[in-house]
Amino acid sequence: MAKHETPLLDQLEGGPWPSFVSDLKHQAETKPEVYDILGQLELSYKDRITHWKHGGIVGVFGYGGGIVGRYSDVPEQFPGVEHFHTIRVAQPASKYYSTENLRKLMDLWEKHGSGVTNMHGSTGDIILLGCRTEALEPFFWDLTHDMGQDLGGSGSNLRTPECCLGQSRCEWACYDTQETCYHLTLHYQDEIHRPAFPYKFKFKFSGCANDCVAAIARSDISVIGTWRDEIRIDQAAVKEYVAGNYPANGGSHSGRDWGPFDIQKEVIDLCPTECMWMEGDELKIDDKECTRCMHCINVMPRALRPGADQGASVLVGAKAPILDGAQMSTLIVPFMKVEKENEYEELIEFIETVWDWWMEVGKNRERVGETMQRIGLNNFIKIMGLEPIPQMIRIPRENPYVFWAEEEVEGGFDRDIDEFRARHAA
Amino acid sequence: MAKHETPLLDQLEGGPWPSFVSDLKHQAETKPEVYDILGQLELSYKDRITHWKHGGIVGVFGYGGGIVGRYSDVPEQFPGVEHFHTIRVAQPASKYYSTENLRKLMDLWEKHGSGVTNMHGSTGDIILLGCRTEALEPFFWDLTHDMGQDLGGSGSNLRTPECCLGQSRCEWACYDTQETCYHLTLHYQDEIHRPAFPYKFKFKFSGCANDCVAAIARSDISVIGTWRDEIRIDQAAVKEYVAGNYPANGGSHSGRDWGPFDIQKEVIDLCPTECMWMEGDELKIDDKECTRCMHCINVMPRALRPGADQGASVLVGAKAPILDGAQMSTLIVPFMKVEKENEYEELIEFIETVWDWWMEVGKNRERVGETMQRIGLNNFIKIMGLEPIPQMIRIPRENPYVFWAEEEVEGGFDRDIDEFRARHAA
Amino acid sequence: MGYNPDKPMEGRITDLGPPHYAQFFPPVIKENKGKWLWHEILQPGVLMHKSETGDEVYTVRVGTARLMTCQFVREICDIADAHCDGHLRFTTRNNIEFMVDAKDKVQPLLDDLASRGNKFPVGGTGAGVTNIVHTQGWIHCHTPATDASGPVKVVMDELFEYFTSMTLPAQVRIALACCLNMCGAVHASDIAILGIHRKPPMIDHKRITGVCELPLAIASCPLGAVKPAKAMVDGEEIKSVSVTVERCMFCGNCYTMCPAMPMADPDGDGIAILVGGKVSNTRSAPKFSKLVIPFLPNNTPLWPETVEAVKKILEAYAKDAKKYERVGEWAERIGWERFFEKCDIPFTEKSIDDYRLAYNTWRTTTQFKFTSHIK
Amino acid sequence: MGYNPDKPMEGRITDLGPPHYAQFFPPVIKENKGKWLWHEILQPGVLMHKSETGDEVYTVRVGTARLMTCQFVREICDIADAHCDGHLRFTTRNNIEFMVDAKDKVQPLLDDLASRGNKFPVGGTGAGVTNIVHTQGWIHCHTPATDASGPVKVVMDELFEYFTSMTLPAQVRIALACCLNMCGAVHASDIAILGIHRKPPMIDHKRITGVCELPLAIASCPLGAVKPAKAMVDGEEIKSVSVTVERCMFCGNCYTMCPAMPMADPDGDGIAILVGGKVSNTRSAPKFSKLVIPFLPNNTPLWPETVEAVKKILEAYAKDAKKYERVGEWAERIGWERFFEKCDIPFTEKSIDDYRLAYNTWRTTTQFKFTSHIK
Ligand code: SRM
Ligand code: SRM
Ligand code: SRM
Ligand code: SRM
Ligand code: SF4
Ligand code: SF4
Ligand code: SF4
Ligand code: SF4
Ligand code: SF4
Ligand code: SF4
Ligand code: SF4
Ligand code: SF4
Repeated sequence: MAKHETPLLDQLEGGPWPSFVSDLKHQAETKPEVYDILGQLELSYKDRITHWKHGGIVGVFGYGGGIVGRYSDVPEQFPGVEHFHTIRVAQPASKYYSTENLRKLMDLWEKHGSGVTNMHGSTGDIILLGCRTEALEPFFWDLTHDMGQDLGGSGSNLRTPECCLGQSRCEWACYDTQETCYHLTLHYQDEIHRPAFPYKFKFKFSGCANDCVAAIARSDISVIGTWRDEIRIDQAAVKEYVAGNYPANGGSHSGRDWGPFDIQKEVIDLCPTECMWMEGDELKIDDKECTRCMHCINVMPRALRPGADQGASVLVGAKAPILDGAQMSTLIVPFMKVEKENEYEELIEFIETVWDWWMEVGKNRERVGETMQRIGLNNFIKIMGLEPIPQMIRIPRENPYVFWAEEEVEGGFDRDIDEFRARHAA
Repeated sequence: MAKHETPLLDQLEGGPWPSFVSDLKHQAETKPEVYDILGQLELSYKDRITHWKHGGIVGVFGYGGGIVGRYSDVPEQFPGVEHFHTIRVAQPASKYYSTENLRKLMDLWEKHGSGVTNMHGSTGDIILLGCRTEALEPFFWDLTHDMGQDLGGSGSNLRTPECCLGQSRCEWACYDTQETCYHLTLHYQDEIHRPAFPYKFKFKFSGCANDCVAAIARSDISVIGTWRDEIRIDQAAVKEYVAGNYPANGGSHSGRDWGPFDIQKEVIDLCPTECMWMEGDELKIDDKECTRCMHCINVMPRALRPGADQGASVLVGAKAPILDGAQMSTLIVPFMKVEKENEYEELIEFIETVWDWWMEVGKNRERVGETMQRIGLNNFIKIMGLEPIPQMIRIPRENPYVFWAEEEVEGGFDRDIDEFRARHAA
Repeated sequence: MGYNPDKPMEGRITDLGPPHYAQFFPPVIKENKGKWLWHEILQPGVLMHKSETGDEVYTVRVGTARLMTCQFVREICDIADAHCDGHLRFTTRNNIEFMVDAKDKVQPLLDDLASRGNKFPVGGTGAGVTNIVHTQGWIHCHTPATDASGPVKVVMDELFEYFTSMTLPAQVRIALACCLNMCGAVHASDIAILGIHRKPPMIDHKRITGVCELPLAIASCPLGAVKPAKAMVDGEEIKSVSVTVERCMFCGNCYTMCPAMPMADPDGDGIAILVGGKVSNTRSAPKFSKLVIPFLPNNTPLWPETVEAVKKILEAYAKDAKKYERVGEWAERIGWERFFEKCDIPFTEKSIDDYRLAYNTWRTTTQFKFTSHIK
Repeated sequence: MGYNPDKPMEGRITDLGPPHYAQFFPPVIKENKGKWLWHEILQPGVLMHKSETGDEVYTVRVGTARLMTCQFVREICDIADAHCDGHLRFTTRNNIEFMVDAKDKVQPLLDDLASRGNKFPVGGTGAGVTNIVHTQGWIHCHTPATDASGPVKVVMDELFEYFTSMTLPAQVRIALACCLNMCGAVHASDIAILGIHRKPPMIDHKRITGVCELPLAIASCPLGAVKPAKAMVDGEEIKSVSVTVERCMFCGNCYTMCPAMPMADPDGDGIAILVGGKVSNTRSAPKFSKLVIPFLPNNTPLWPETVEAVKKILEAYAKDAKKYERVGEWAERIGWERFFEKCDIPFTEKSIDDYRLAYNTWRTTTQFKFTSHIK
């Protein structure tokens, strides 16, 4: 495979941001098929259109996911990308690596594939871009045997779970997002690799309401850390903030002169529940009104910490817009202990209750959020065996269209029209 | 007609609130058929159910509305209410009366009807409750000939318009609600009396955003006063408020000790746009950020007044929940001059554009708000011949599902699949 | 003279419209229209408006039952004649307003009103409870699920002190509608009392052919619960309809369209309580009322459960809300989970929306308060 | 050894899952997991976390193109080997994090990074712009309406100063998705760049029989625009589908389900800009992004219109918003009419929702601002 002229792509080599074009060119020097990647992409830039064919069903034996088939629609021009399947390799929780591991993986990928990756895919996998069909099994063999690693998900199955870095390097994580993510990923290997669902299903785990893995926006089950006791206050540190000795928001705003720190304006007035106030130079919080939004803690990390009785909220149903419009996850369990001690029993039970039902009633290509919408939140709550509580809703219903079951209504639904007419002439 | 025992209703004669039961009993002394009203109502209290039959088509010649037919389903027991039609008499704008007029109307009603009324119906009419079919025409004759008055609306037509008292006794009215209401009511007599619409249609006129006639919640076209220049401030009066010399909110809160008036807390902090502040003892308003919500003016009526360049916002589509759920009216024309000088030309043109379209495409029993929902706000705006402006929406669309017309897209929609395939192998 | 049934069209007058409002203005109103500068509520039920001409008008607001007889209206006229030069008005919430043009005319008017027993309560202004906007109920309508005048009377009896005082955080607008048609502004009230049915329609096969157009009856149901069906009447098969009861949400539209589908029932019918609506654009945008108590029985004649529920909500609000805060603004500030707790209302699934735009009501944030609902 | 195609099932290993994360932790992370007390951003791209053990970890965050080669990953490894004992991580937004356990190790690391040209920009922390979360585009996917890596490169080139500084009112999250499938969190981003199609699918009658299940293709359309139809192929009538183009909203789901319905087009495709979404529950609830610019052309290779639009919005926001206020919080505070004005974006009907829950987006209050939109 030879070099192609890439006058359009070449224009993406300047500028301060890292250039994928330069990187690809560099790789092409030792991996000439990458010239064809550049060539086909240049053609797309010229034609302003993709040059990949629709789909293509490929995979490795015994797996229903993990590989996304892809073929060029101009293979004669660019034989190096005729087959260009992606392989999704399950990433380690929160994406820490040893260079040893990474180098090995890269060696493997240069051997079997194009040498081009995404670190990482939007779901969190290591994405290896561009593999020929015949190289899939050999790659998989080496991946499992030589590295002890495995594919991630694709198709109508559980997708590779993802988490924020949590307790590993963040002071706010209210449960161990990594261990939870890892445990459930292993626990559900079968669900990840063998599609048995109506459509895709995603888990994401964030340690607190800042939600650094965007769980609430893009996972069918979103587990987000919170606490149920009081925010831990270090009043001495509060004073340091007030005195301007500690930078607000951990220094996040230090690039601009926003004036001296004003605890009233920057913390108390921005608390959404108005549950904070100063008493002299002490900061007071009416914790029972706090909704644990994290704002005050974010702004004064050295003075405030989440409470010590920690756990997570479990929300269900986020998804992108296809088809009925995007959804954020809905709060279903306000507080759940998420603990390795009992092997995440409560969470697992919750997940499986969702699945058992969704696998039965979910339509083809219907995300669980859409199924929830179709059957209604009330029915979903019943199916989950939960009590309806106001925490599940933002506001009570604004219409009067309540369904009543026959057994709730004195005397039931059956009435005799003749008896009625005897009392009410028509 | 004889007196009935009314042990249940009798219990509604005590208590400090005026008793309709006592009133009816009193009237019954001179109008014995009222005993049958009491009797049938007592039966309803016993049976816990209405004793009126469904509907009944009655009316006066040439009118398609103004009378609601009603028959008892227990006429043998209560012959006095066998026929019990209501007559809706159009009320004078904002319901001022001379006692002369009222006495005359009462005489007429005692003569032809039951002697029982609602002052007023929810739409605003004078409701005369309970008339026999054969008395309808004689009553109507006398109403028109002796009193020069007329029926209001019912059925699928324009309903009797209604307005707040506006300039007659309120300092905040931004246009003459009464004259507008009166003028349009006369202008549209035909539409009020002869149903030609898909369903009912209501106008209501409020002089300002306080909306004392609840126009935004219950009229298909809601005309609500506003201004486009600056709030008029009397700084001397501001000082009086701050000094506690004038009662806040016109004395509305004087029954409880809320502490001394705090302009910051009670006015500035409650301004939804945060566009007010104090400069020394002067109150400043950044009027271009003001959304004319009325709060500050309500709280300091002696210091603040609406601007002088006045007019109204026109909103469309409010309705009760049947069928698709309740709607509030939607802002369509943010600012319109509403003036007698040009005989409300602009407003009338607006109204008729709505009607022309709705009469054509509205389904049977579809309120205009529902038709708007069915065809979409964009189409409605086009039909109205208006430019889309952000004031019509609360937020821009959250989904990506935009319709594009063929002529908007370079090259149109027609494409040749074979040409496409020549460039993109399948 | 008068109507001649033999010549109904002779001498007929139509389309006169309402009388011109200005002829009924008290002189002080006529002269000062458009010139008012400011107002003050001097005491509950008594307003003073000041004109730029220096004139003042004193308004005394009086509650009524709305359902009133000719005799009663004449008594009102007597009062207006005695004190107000024969003028008066009604408000948009069915109160009467007596206006006088000088302060010293106020007390005699108040004294006169007070002398007439419970007929003419003065109040309904400012941060209090004004008259309950309501509908027909069993006094006139064919679709009610409760009475109107009766529940209004018992609720106002109980809340009377709030009508005659101004001690609440803000105005509280209560409305009642006797069925889901919601004649009034129940859907946008601080506290709404709503008559609801809970039994699906019966079908009067004997009469349906004569009184209904079947396609209209079928089309009337927003949930498609009304289906074409055959029925036997007097041994003959006729075309009729059936109702899939599990799909029925008791809206009553089928009965509106078809008299052969009655719904009302002594046990099925009752009252739901909705709260937190508002109409004004003041501070916050208008809001719909929200359903918080799905059902209370029609315990005639005193509806004790309804009275208690309304009072409980009102008093929880009175105790907790900030000055100027309407019921809905308060509930939003404290959060609805806290609202249920503070008002001591059990939360039920019935408050969870499952209609058309339901997704918008789900809680799609981790922000919530720990209330007693979380076990 | 290695895979033996003749005995594919022999020695097969499956369901290993990912490696355990802890084996990859740098020692300071391993020892202090769960013990962190607080953090501080020392300079753009450099974080310090303090543990209750007294330990500190210094993190240097580096932007990447995400699309990266094996060679590039090896270069990253070289850096990690030189400075970080062979450890590193990637963030949830495709940045690299190099961690060291002492302050004096930071500067050598920064110097090394700086020495490598534009490959390793340090930044992406605090109140700035971090990496753009994005998708495949023309590099790999079959449904894109624009490229991903190219637009991201040109936008980040232009916004580079905001990546390397912390001068904004709050963090600004930009995302790009190349089609309506929105792989990523475009629907909840401060600024979203979204590839959109604007031409209805073509129908490849010649191939449809072989590659599509017609009922699935028909069912795929949320608006029922795909209908069964007959077509002539080589003189023979076959079963196929047709598309009612006026009903098509270009969602692309039919193409996803049926390869014989391609949509992409050089002129039809382009970019829409959405703004004001957020994910965090901080202060306000998560918000969806809102469509404010319906279409910008795919002017390769530099997408100047897109770059300009994003920059204009960002700078209007930077100038006007309050400290801590996210883009969406700012727009809501000033009002969307003012947003369009301040960002100098022409308002079009395309920003007016007409999908399923559209009524919730209408303005049902009299509260509005007078902007230039009102003539
Ligand atoms: C008399 C009155 C109630 C009252 O006690 O004051 C009333 C009474 C009836 N209304 Fe109403 N409506 C009355 C004001 C309203 C209002 C309030 C308003 O106009 O401001 C509304 C809510 C606003 C609105 O229009 O949406 C209202 C919304 C309805 C509806 C639901 C309409 C909807 O689109 O959701 C119906 C159902 C119907 O039309 O089939 C309805 C139907 C009815 C019917 C005709 C019953 C029916 O199903 O056919 C009632 C006749 C009662 C009777 O026996 O006299 N009535 N109705 C009000 C008219 C008096 C007057 O002219 O002044
Ligand atoms: C007389 C009446 C108009 C009429 O044409 O009849 C009227 C008259 C006044 N209203 Fe009203 N409002 C009247 C119904 C309404 C309604 C409609 C309704 O309740 O159905 C509303 C909307 C209610 C809602 O939002 O749900 C209404 C919302 C207001 C507000 C907004 C208050 C708020 O903070 O939301 C004000 C301003 C205020 O009170 O500070 C207001 C203020 C006023 C003022 C002060 C206006 C003025 O300067 O004269 C009048 C005396 C207020 C008082 O009584 O405390 N008026 N006012 C109505 C009296 C009804 C009654 O008998 O009680
Ligand atoms: C490293 C990373 C987690 C990971 O597992 O990889 C992370 C790390 C931190 N986040 Fe985050 N966040 C990370 C993605 C996110 C995301 C997800 C996203 O952007 O897709 C969000 C939600 C974004 C949104 O709301 O749209 C997110 C919303 C926050 C917030 C909430 C800010 C707000 O006011 O809305 C905070 C609190 C703060 O910054 O004050 C926060 C705070 C933090 C802190 C300060 C936590 C800590 O104590 O260490 C970390 C450093 C912040 C910084 O860089 O300024 N992090 N953070 C992610 C870095 C992404 C990157 O490379 O730029
Ligand atoms: C590779 C990746 C984009 C990337 O560049 O990172 C991707 C690529 C594709 N996504 Fe995705 N999605 C990817 C993460 C996402 C995410 C983000 C996430 O998981 O957090 C979403 C939004 C969240 C969600 O699931 O709702 C997402 C929402 C979609 C959708 C719309 C789903 C919906 O319910 O609305 C589709 C359409 C479909 O499934 O037919 C889709 C479909 C696709 C397909 C399979 C195209 C198709 O129509 O069949 C793409 C294959 C591209 C290719 O050639 O490799 N992808 N997709 C991401 C997976 C990498 C990984 O495993 O780490
Ligand atoms: S979500 Fe919370 S716990 Fe997780 S990294 Fe972000 S701030 Fe830390
Ligand atoms: S976490 Fe949020 S709600 Fe709780 S006190 Fe802090 S700012 Fe207020
Ligand atoms: S709506 Fe405004 S103008 Fe009309 S009475 Fe009420 S406060 Fe006065
Ligand atoms: S009218 Fe409302 S928005 Fe305008 S300044 Fe007064 S309080 Fe603020
Ligand atoms: S609310 Fe219902 S029952 Fe009551 S008057 Fe209106 S239509 Fe009749
Ligand atoms: S009451 Fe309403 S939902 Fe029930 S059958 Fe009748 S129309 Fe349908
Ligand atoms: S957003 Fe669309 S085009 Fe881009 S990778 Fe995802 S599915 Fe493919
Ligand atoms: S693109 Fe979407 S709306 Fe258009 S025909 Fe295909 S499925 Fe239907």
